[in-house]
Parts: sequence; C-alpha cells; structure tokens
Amino acid sequence: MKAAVVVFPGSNCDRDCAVAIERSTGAKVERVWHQESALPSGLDLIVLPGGFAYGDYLRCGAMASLSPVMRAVADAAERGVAVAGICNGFQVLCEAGMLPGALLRNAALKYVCTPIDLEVANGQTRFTAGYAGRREVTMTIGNGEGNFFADEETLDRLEGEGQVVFRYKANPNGSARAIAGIVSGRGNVLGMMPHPDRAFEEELGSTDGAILFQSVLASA
Amino acid sequence: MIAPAKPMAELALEYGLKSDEYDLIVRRLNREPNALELGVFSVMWSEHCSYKSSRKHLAKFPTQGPKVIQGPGENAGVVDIGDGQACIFKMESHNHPSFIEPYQGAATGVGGIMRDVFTMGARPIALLNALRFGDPSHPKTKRLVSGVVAGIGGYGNCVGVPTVAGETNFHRGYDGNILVNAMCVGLADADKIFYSAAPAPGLPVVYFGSKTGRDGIHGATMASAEFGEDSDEKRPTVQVGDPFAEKLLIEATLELMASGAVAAIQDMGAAGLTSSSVEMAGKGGVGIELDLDAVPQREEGMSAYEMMLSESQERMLAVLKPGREPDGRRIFEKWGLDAATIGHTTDTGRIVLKHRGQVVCDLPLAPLSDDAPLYDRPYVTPAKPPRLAPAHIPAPSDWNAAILTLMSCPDMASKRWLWEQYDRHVMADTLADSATAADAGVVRVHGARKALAVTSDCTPRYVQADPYEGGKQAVAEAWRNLTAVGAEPIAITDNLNFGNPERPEIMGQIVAAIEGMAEACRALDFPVVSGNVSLYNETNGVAIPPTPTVGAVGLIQDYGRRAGFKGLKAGDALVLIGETRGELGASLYLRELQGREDGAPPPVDLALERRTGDFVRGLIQAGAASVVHDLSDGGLAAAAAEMALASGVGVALNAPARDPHAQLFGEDQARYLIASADPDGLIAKAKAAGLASEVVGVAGGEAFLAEGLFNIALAALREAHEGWMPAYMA
Amino acid sequence: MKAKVEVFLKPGVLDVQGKAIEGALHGLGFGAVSGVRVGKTIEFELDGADKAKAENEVKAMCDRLLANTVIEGYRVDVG
Amino acid sequence: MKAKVEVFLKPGVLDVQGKAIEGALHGLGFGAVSGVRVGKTIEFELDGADKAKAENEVKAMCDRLLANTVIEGYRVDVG
Ligand SMILES: Nc1ncnc2c1ncn2[C@@H]1O[C@H](COP(=O)(O)OP(=O)(O)O)[C@@H](O)[C@H]1O
Ligand SMILES: [Mg+2]
Repeated sequence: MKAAVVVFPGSNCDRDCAVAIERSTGAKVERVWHQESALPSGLDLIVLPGGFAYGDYLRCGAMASLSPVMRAVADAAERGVAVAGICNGFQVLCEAGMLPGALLRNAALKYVCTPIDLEVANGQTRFTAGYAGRREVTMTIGNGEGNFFADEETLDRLEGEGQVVFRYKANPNGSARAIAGIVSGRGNVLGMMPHPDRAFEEELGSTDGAILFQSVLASA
Repeated sequence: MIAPAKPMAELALEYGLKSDEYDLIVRRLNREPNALELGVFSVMWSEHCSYKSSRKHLAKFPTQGPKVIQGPGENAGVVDIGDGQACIFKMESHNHPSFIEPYQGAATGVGGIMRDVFTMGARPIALLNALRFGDPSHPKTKRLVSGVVAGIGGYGNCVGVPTVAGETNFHRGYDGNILVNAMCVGLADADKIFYSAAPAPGLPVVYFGSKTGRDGIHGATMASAEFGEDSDEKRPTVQVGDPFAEKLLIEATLELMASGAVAAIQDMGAAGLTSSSVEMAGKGGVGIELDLDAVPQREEGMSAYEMMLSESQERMLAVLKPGREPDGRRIFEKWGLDAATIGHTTDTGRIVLKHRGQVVCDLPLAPLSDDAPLYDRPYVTPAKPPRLAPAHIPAPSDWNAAILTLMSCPDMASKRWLWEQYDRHVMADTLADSATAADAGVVRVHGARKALAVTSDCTPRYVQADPYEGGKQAVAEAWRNLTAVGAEPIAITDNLNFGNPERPEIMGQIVAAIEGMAEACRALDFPVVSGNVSLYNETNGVAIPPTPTVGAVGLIQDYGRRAGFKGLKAGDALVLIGETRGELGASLYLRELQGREDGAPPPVDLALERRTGDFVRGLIQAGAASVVHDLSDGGLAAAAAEMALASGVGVALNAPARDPHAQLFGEDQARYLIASADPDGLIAKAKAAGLASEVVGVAGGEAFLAEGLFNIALAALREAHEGWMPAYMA
Repeated sequence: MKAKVEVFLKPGVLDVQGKAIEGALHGLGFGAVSGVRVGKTIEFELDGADKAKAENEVKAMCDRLLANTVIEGYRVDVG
Repeated sequence: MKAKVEVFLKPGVLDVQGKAIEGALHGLGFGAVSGVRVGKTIEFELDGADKAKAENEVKAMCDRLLANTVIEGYRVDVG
C-alpha cells in the first residue's frame, strides 16, 4: 500500500498526515512537493493536507489549486485513485473544482479549534466503511474558513446521492446543512474540515482518524 | 523640518541617546559620528539592545546547571533533554506595538520569538502567551483583547506551531500599557545548534527572507531632513507580519542548516540589519562589510539609514561557509524567498557600510557592544507590607455568591473564548493544552516516549505588594505547575516588564524582583537560560504593576506517567498536600470580594516548596497519582472547583472549623490537591516524607459544596466560570 | 497601465462579514445602515499599451485566480 | 442612498496578500503584472436624503470601525 501527501508552500499538516497514515496503516508515505508535475506510481491514496497554503491569501486554497501537481492529482482522481483533502486540502479541492461548493469564513468570523462530534452520514464510502456501522465519531477541527457553502440544488444533490459523508452534531461554523465532509460523485475524492490526522492515537484523544485511513487503504 | 546642518549632538538626543552617551561616542571615535553612525550607536546602546539599566542586576540570576547547554546571551536558551536532543526556548515582549496595533503587534511578537528559536537550529514545537490587559470596563480593553488574540492565533495557526498554554490577567494598572509576552519552545539535536558568532573573515554574508521596507523605524528619527527628499512618503510604518513568509523561512532555514552551509546565523529582530550584523561580527571577533545596494528592497529610494534601522519582519542574516552560496540559492529559490549576498566578513574589527558607491559608515565594533553604557541606577528597596491575619479580613456574608463571583471574575474565568482561537493540535503531538485541565501544556518529543511540559506564570498583585516575594513566587509557581503534571523542571526564561527604571522606586521593584527570582532559581535548581526586559511601561507617570513573567520548561520521561486535574471520580478523596495557614494578603479573594489590594503576599518557603514538589512528582512518576492540581489564585476553593468542573463530578469540601474563608481562599504556597482512592495510604506517604497532608473533601454528586457554607449546582458554577468571557466579548 | 478588479460575493451567498459589520454598525448607533456587503479590490500595474488586450488578460486572471466564480462575481477596470 | 467605502493599506505598509498574489500571477504566466495591492470594499444602503450629512456619517463609521486607521486609509463615495 502506498500513499502520497502533497506539500504546498504553507502546508503545515503534511508531516501529521504522513505520520498518521504510517502509524495507522503501515503504508509507505511519500511527500510530494507542489511543483512536481507527476506523482509517484502505484498510489492508493493521495492526501492534500491542512495548513495555510500560500498563507490562505486571496481565498483559502485558491493559489494552491493552480499548483503544477494538481493536474496530476486530478488525473489520478479520474483514474479512481482515492484523494482526501483535509481542512485546507478540502478548500484546495473545491477551488480546483474537484468537489462542489466552497468554504466561506466561519459564521462567527473566528478561527475555532475544538474537539467535535461528527455523524457518519454515509458509512458506505471507501473512507468510512471501517466505522462498521458506527454512526458517531470524534475528531478535532481547527479552521477559520470551514463554513461549507453550495447552492440549494447542489446541496439537495449531495444529500440525495449520499455524497455527504460527515455532519457536525453541533455546527461550529455555520456550514450549510451542518456538512463537515463530502465525497465526489464517484466517491473517490473526499473533502473534510475535521482532522483525521490528529486522531490516530489514544493520547491524542481519539483514534477515529486512524480508522478512516485504514478503511481507504483496505479498499485499495 | 530640521535643517540639514543640525548639530550631531542635538540629533543624538532625538535618537534617544543621553548627552553624556554622545560624548562617550565622540571620545571613542575621536571624531563626530555621521547621522547613520549615530543611528547605529543609538540602536546598539538602546535599552532594548544593551540592557543598560538591568544588566548589572540580571547578572544575579543563576544561569548554569548540568542541563544547560547555552544560557543567556544567544538568541535563545538551550537545555539538554537527553538522547542527544536539546530544547531551545525564549520569551519576548511586544507590549508597545500591541497597544498601537493589537493584531499586528501581537502577530509580529509571535513571529519574532519563533525566529529567535529556529535561528538556533530548532524546529518550533510549542507557543505560549502571557497577556495582561486593562480593566475590562476600560473603553479600549475589549478591542485590544480581540485584536491581540486574533493576531496571536492568526500568526501561530498559519505557521503551524501549536499554542498550548498561557495566562491572561486584567487589571486597571494595564489600562494604558498592555503586556503581550510570547514564548516559543523548539527542539533540536544537541550537536546541531547554531550560533551567531561569525567564525572567520572572508566569508559571504547572505540576507534571506522578505524584502526590507520602511517598517517600524522610530518616528522621532524620521523627521530629519538629512534622510529624506519627501518626508511624507517616508513616514515610519507599522510592522506587518507575514506568517506565510515565516513558515517558508523556517523550512528554508532548517534546510540550509541541514545542508551544512551555515557558519553563523542570526535573525533580524529589533533594529534589524544593524544589530544582526554588529552582533555576528562582534561576537566572532571579526569585521563586516556590507553593500547596502544589494539588500532586497520593497520600496524605492531607501536610504542607508532606513535599511539599517528597518524592522521589516521575516528576515535572516547568515554567514555561509566558503563556496556554499549555491546551496543557499537552491534552497531560497525552492521556498520562494528573496535572498542576496550583501557582503562579507573581514579581519578589521570594524563595520563598514557602502551605499551607492560610497562608504557611509565605518565604525569599530568593540565600542558598539563593549562600551555600551551600563547604569547602576539608584533605587529604593520597597517596603514590606504587613502580613494580614485572617481575623482582620471579613468572611463572605453570602458564600454561594462569593464562590460564583470568584470563579467568574476576569482573572479566574475560563479563557476558552481566546484559546479556542488558537490551533492547539497541529503537529499532532499535543498531550495537554489550554483545554485539557492540566497545570502545564504538554507536547511530545516527536517520535519518542518523552514529552516537554511548558508553562508561563506571574502573579502581578504579589509582585506589586512585595517585589522580592512576588519574584520568588513567580518562579515557584512555574516550577509547581510543571511538577503538577509530573515533569522534572529544567530551566526558565523570563520577561521582566516594568515601568521607568529612571525612577528609584521602579528600579527598586526591578532589583528586588530579580533578587527574589534568583533566590528561587537557586533553591529549585531552575536556572535562567534566556529572557527579555521591557521597561518604560508607563503612561503619565503611572507604571504598570511590576510583571516579571516566568516561562518554564520541564521534561516528562514517559508520557504515560503524567497528571492533569480532570478525571476525578465519585468516591475519590481530595487530599491536600502542604500547609495552610490562611494567607489572604494580596489574594484574589481580598481583591475580588473585599475590594482591597493590600497586605503581604503569601511567603514562599523554598525548601518546603522543593520537598513538597519532589514528593508529588514522585507519586506521579510512580503511577500513584494522576489527578493533581496545584493551588494558586483563589486557593483551595478555586482549585477544587476547577477539578470538579473539569471532571464533571461534584465535590464536597469539609467545612473548616476555624477561619473557613482563610482556609478555603488563602493562597498559601507549596500546596497540591490530589485525587485518591486510598487517602490513608497517601497521607502515610506524605507523613513519611515529612509533609503535612489531610483529606479536605470527597468527589461525588452534582454540586460543589461545603456543608453549612455553600452549595452550588455544578451547572451553575460552570455557567459562571465559562460565561464571563464570551459575554464580555460579545 | 493600471488595472483594478472588484470581487464581490454573488447575491445568493451569505456574506457573514457583511452581516457582522452591519451588526457592529448598529451597535455603534449607526442604525440607518442596511444591506452591508463586503468585497475585495485588487489593484496592480500592467505592462503594455493595448487596452482591449489588457482587459482580456485581466479577465483571464479573474477566471483563473482572482475570483471563485462558484461564489463570486467581478468587475474589471483597466486604464 | 448607496454608500461605498474603499479601504486600502497605507502606502509603505507591507501588503502580504498582494505579494503572494503577484507571485501566483507570475507563476500562471501573467508576467506583466506588478505592484499588486489588495483592498476591501464595503457597500451598503443608508437611510436619509442629505448627502453631505451621510458622507460625514460614513466617515465616522470608517474611523470607528470600517478602517484601521493605524495602517489603512479609506475613500468614501455616497450617492
Ligand atoms: N493567553 C492564553 N493562551 C493560552 N492559554 C491560556 C491563556 N490564558 C489562559 N490560558 C489557559 O487557561 C488555563 C488557566 O490558566 P491559569 O489560571 O493561568 O493557570 P495556572 O493557574 O495553572 O497558571 C490554562 O490551561 C492556561 O494555559
Ligand atoms: Mg496551576
């Protein structure tokens, strides 16, 4: 099993993601600089990590979505490789048009870092199958622009097609329909604001993130 | 506008030099300096760079110890944490800038202290901040709080270093001068620590990071006609932090160091290029020559003076090993940083600056640092206030109300509103943070079983009442907070915030606080390895409460054996270790419930402190205690209430027979509260160690109570404790 | 040439900043204010002399980077 | 009445966003761009008919809330 974590200038959870995947799955993880135009071969998972790529200037994820590596990421997604954008990575995926919607400023206009309970809205995806029917998981969030927005029609479609994967039990940032994470129509591209990469050991308060990485690699 | 022919002696005064200091410069040089040279002297001889008022007394701190690798004098202190690893840390103030522009002031404070740490080769792994604001009702306070907090979060969150602990006080004494003290803790290999001394002549001097603009140049120095064509365009501007640039700078710096190209390195902090170049050459005993035309510039037409005094952020200066410039170029390009070779080291012992083809400054280095003025400022030793006997302080008439008032007063209330704005979890090694209910932040040493505990402490009302005891107490409380999580205290950094040292009573506070701190450091084997002094914190002749903030680091060998104050279970006994006489002088109770700030602060018996702490730490390390809380503000009642709230279980305290208010609210030092299922066993152990101990209560139910005194539903207590700050900030 | 781009949220997108500012203005006693919307301006210098060409170029910048057309509209002004 | 406020960083104050955007535009091949500065616009409705009075009121809003006059300047347009 093999995974890659993309590193943009300003990414700051790239190490966390690599460590979380290694510790929870034993997979080999390579870090790929954003200027690369090709990804390593034989990947089962590509992670776009959290952080503040390009300082989050202009719009979160906007400049990163134009990095050379993103073309290769989109191609891999086309081929069905699992792609997970976590926090800033979710923002990058939306900006790149690989996921619908956008992430706006939090309703309270403040950054918020807190442990949070999530409802597993779809336990059938390759990212959530490992929860084995569990409906509730816990992770932490840390974001200032995690307020998911899409027009009503898109939201209806996301819900109708089972593309909403995680929902906040208590909405921390004003996200439409309390959405915390979604997948693409084909189900292989995940975007989520909570951090599975900070929930992979008991000492960190939760191991629910480890299960997410385990299930995606089990599906590969 | 000042005429170009203005005498240098007059300009010197404008630059903040005293006239005898100016005379000294002329004697040393055997000539008058030019305006730029004068600027260089004024910066190097400023209080900030030369510590001229405090240096004599700072020498009283113990700075050595078996674990100290580098004490004060470098960018940050370095201690040995075993396994070939070192912890590098320092605290620094950004008080004045934060008052002027709270967001940018606080943000650049965080950025500056991080640079001090990664300049030495460490990856920053934790941030702390100690904040003092004015009275909540002061019209400026709310805006300052929200700006400072957003700035700290905005910078630290973006760079990706967790902010894990801190402290926040409010007092009218800070109405006109808030304090923003930021601390950074980093991790490095003990054999890969980098210093600022340039080792040899003939080496390239490389500038990298952001471009230089006209940021933060002192206003008074800017009016002079000598420097400007268009003075309006050249107004000094507030420094703006770019955390994105800082993140790139960290990665590039650590990569450059790993490449083996670095001979010496120094961040550009206060007085930017001046102090970094003077210090690198001066410490190395070499000379330095810079071509200012090569400096990456953000604006057109910058003068040499502006470039040398600019405080633009996110900039570094490195002396590279011979032939290693290509390594630098490759790395700077990868990270998208501006960079240039701007000069070289020489063997002249002088600093020579060239601009537009001319030598604009040529000074011997020695006087800049060695001859910096050293003042033995006159001081008056502060008078000791009287101890207050419990009988002379009224008990509350309504105990329920008293407890609720205390737990919701600005100093005691939960600071969730602010620390929820800090990323406390990035790097995925945080084991305890502001949300955890532990007396210190705890971060793992990445990949190891060990962890670092970090805390910042000072109780300004004690220091105000008795600077000597207050200084002792600040160190003791930091030591106690580390101990309470099970850590072995290693060393401290400090940030001495005071008023105008030219006033003998303020100087008296400084001297006494330093002496008290030094005594505690000696008694607790807790050396000072770095620090910062911030003086002149006063408005209209009214100084801030003296605030010597202590930042401390300790080591936990096995993070499986540590403590916090959450996890109290119904049926657990609460055992108090330590003696309670009921010290209410300068206590929170006295201030919040009696409206008085008089009396002597609780004395610290350092030998007892050490014995008690060693005992408690031993229990934690042996796995015999894991729910532990030290007693501080608000005494036993506050500590028990915090344990109950954190654990979500009620606590019934025993109602003391005599002076219950003094017993419950007294702030006697060297005390810990431990949850125990076997209180008799614990008390026997304490007795064997020669320590006082007793059962003071039991956990259970859903109320915080003491029979016959108070009985408050946990939910109501929580609402009071959690409610104050969000309501205030709304 | 000088270029100026104004970027604003599309009508259907909740403007949380605008809402917060409106609340704060009311709190300060400016009760006559309503419908606050916050936008961004991006100004820069552009080499070249052909105005029409420049305008097209700036529009391309907007589509590719300066605006997110899922949530934002823009206006371009070159001259 | 409609009011429009433009808030921008004072000259000489580092514009961190502008700097990053400029780099990104160059990276996308828009090399002719320089001196990027980012500002904010705040637009709203204002009750009342007296234009001069409104202008003064909006200026007061700027000084008290909309602009951080330590580092920012502003332009007001009412009509
Ligand atoms: N400015 C701040 N930044 C981060 N954490 C803070 C800040 N102010 C207070 N806290 C957190 O709130 C908690 C209570 O603080 P305090 O009462 O000062 O603790 P102690 O009495 O143990 O020194 C601690 O976890 C502390 O880290
Ligand atoms: Mg404590």
